[in-house]
Amino acid sequence: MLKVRFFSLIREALDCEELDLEYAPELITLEEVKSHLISKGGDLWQEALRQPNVVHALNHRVVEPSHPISDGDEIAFFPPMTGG
Amino acid sequence: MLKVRFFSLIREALDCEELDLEYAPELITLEEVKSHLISKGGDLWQEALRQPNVVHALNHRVVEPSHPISDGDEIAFFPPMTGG
Amino acid sequence: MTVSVQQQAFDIQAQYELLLGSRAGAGVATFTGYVRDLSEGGTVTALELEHYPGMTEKVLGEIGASAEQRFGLLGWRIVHRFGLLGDQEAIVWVGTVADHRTEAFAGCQFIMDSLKTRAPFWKREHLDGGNALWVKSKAEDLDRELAWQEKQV
Amino acid sequence: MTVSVQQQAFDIQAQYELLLGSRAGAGVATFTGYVRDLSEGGTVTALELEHYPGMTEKVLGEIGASAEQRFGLLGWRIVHRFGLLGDQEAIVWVGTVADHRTEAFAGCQFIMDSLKTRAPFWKREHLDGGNALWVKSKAEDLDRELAWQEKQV
Repeated sequence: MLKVRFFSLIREALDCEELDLEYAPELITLEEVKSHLISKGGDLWQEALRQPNVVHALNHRVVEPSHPISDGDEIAFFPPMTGG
Repeated sequence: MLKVRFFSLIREALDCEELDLEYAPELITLEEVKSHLISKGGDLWQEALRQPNVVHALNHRVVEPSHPISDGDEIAFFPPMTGG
Repeated sequence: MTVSVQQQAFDIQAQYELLLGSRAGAGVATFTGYVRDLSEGGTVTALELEHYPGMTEKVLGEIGASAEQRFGLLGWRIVHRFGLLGDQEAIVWVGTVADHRTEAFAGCQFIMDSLKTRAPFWKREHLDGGNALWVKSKAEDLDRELAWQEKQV
Repeated sequence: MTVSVQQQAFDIQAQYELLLGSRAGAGVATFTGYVRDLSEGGTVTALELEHYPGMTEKVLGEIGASAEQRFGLLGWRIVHRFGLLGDQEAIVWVGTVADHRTEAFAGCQFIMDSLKTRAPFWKREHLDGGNALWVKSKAEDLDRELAWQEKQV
């Protein structure tokens, strides 16, 4: 199982804070997870997750979309941070 | 009249905090004031005031030794500052 | 050497004392960031801070440890609020202790610059008309963060 | 926009409140310098600070005004002690308020770097053997002060 979390603008656009996704071996990297979510969610998800500045996090660490994933991972998508 | 003040190492070496000096037209710059004090004070004053890093102040402002002075001025000689 | 991510307001004096603890250093630098009504969208009635629990603490801890190593800090502390904040409330407080003032200053500034672009916080401005706008990230903040990666201090 | 040159110890929280007053700014940077037993001559039992009354206040005021103009500060405050200070007592406190953190930091650092070489204070370390040594000025402090004259921030 994968846990997928969304924050800020993306969470709002999707009206979704988090979801659980069945792990499958074809979900090799975060990129495939994103494509999978978009194929299931349609245009709204396409628009929110295909923005060029989406930040990808894996297990509480920012990574490239091409980073490989494993079963049990926590994945997150969010816009650039604006803290401080 | 000129007021002349000494601080820190120089004050200690001369055993003098301040003195009043009769103003005279030949005391054109701080350099002449220094030479005058040395000519009156001797070796001890020569050693203390001829150190290469002596700071010269005129009316609460650091100036070059060649800065002209006027009657009523306050002159000070001290080593480099070490505050903060 | 501590991070606090909290909803409640904090007292700056208490933070300063927690920073110092029993650690002595010749210099202590601090920075406090406040909510300011500087929005282009209208008058800001409140600022809302969303964050990513778990990741936030981890990233702030890594930033502090990295500053400690890079600048030889004797102590550091980062406090960051989330939730709803009113105008002029303090959002963030960073304090650093070092044997020399340049290291204390550089460490404090490094932590602030790094958390701006790396800590998972998102600001939303609530405006007096009832609208709420997500604050956009600033290119200059990213530039400052990148500059630290390039320079050796 | 105030300077205090004083013999008595100061409270950092009180200084912070005096700095803020009614002035609001997005960022506040502070620096506190402490007496530290780092002498090469032996164990320091106390630090003595001599100063030039009148000139000290004037120079510190000029440094603050110069920082205010150069970095667009909304507020600043400089507190510096003289007389006899024990180990770990605070010697100097500088606080700056600005609309952006980089200006608050730069202003605070500029004031500290400037007062090190320009404010007429002289430190003498009292050692446990009974000796007292005048602290020598540091070339690196002069370098930092000169660097501000060269760079435009």
